[in-house]
Amino acid sequence: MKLLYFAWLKTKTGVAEEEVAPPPEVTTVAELLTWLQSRGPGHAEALSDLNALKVAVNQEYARPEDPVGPGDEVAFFPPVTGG
Amino acid sequence: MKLLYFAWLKTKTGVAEEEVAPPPEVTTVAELLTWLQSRGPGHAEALSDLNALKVAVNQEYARPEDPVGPGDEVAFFPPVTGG
Amino acid sequence: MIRVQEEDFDLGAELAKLTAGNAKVGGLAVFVGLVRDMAGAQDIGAMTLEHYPGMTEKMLTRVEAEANERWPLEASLIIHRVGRLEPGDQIVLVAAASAHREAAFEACQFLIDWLKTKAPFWKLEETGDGAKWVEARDSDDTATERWRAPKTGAAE
Amino acid sequence: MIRVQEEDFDLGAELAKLTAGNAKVGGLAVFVGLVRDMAGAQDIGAMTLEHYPGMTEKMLTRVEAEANERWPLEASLIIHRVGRLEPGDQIVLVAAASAHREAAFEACQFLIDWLKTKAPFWKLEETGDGAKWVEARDSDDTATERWRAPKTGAAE
Repeated sequence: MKLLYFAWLKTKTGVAEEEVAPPPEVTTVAELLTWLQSRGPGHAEALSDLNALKVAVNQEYARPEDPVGPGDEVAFFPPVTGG
Repeated sequence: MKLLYFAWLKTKTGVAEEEVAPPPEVTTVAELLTWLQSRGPGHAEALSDLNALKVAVNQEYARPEDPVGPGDEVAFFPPVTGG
Repeated sequence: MIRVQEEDFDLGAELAKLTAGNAKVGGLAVFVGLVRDMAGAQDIGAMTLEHYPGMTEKMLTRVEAEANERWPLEASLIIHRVGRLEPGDQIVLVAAASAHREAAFEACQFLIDWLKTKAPFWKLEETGDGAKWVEARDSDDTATERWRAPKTGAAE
Repeated sequence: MIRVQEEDFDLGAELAKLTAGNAKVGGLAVFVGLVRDMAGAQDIGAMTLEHYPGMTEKMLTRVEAEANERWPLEASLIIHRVGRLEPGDQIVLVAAASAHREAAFEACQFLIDWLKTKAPFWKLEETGDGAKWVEARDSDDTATERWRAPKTGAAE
């Protein structure tokens, strides 16, 4: 599974992109977030405030209950501020 | 008093501009319109449909009850269609 | 700034001038009206725009001032052409620049709605059946109604 | 058409291309977003726009298609810049051309409202205190809410 971090999520986690292999019981966005928070203090802090966090699975906005699987590209970013 | 006619009011009256001296009892836009309708069939036809007619006195939109006097510039035109 | 002119205008140059050197502008909203080759069901070849010289400039100046009172604008511009125009030609340019996009959009729409119903311009279309004065659209009056405020003189 | 690019764009040339040769266009509504030198209370020197390559283009393409479904547009254009920008620089161009001005204005506002809340761009401002990620404005979400229709996928 390919993970991407943008804006201050990249700063806080310290990575822009990483390949991960979560255990098979991780099947939703919410479960992935919980699992990622255990990967270190940077990830824990970056991913703790779910209100300030947007998730995209395969470049589509996703909700906590949406499924994620091994081949997916999952991105984490704050509310957008372009335009 | 200087009168101006625009768009199809100019075509119907046959004049773009004329100087007139209405009798002293003509003191409002409504009275001026009634008096002008007696000046000929072109004027009568052009000025008969008050719903399709806009009037400006000294380059300000005017209502039937608004005053007009000898030194005024009075314009007659249809609803505007610019822009 | 307002201008009534026969000549065409350079859209890019006008907009560049409008915001040049003013980094307080966060948003620029623009409307350009063009001559369509279809008016209602009939093809038209060209049109002639007549106006009321003097009153036009007076009213455009006033409505621009009104827009600047209602919204915090950094710049505004109205250019309206008169005379003979062909399909595809630019007729009118309305632009409003502000710190935020909401003010820019609202002011731009206010200006064009107002101009369509109050500024003394008339279109004479050349159709297959000869020249015909364009009739006013009710929807334009409706568009202007929503801007009416008790205080405004320009909307009367 | 949509474009995401580092280079600046020539506003006049882009708009001229958009309506060139199409005399069905009666109205062109345009919004240009520019870098302001004030963000909140602090002066900023410049900003860097980050985005999510791939998702950005996908979402812009989709929202442009959605605007063309909702309104009878003759042409539409979204250009969004990324990378480092200075005060006064153009950030974004959104334009919609239609037979009538109402459709052009509504589509233009729909596109920019949507883009401000859904397109994956983030602004990093250089302030006196160092670089700072811009926080999202609630008013942008509110602006997008009014376009929400049950059928739309792009607005989700």
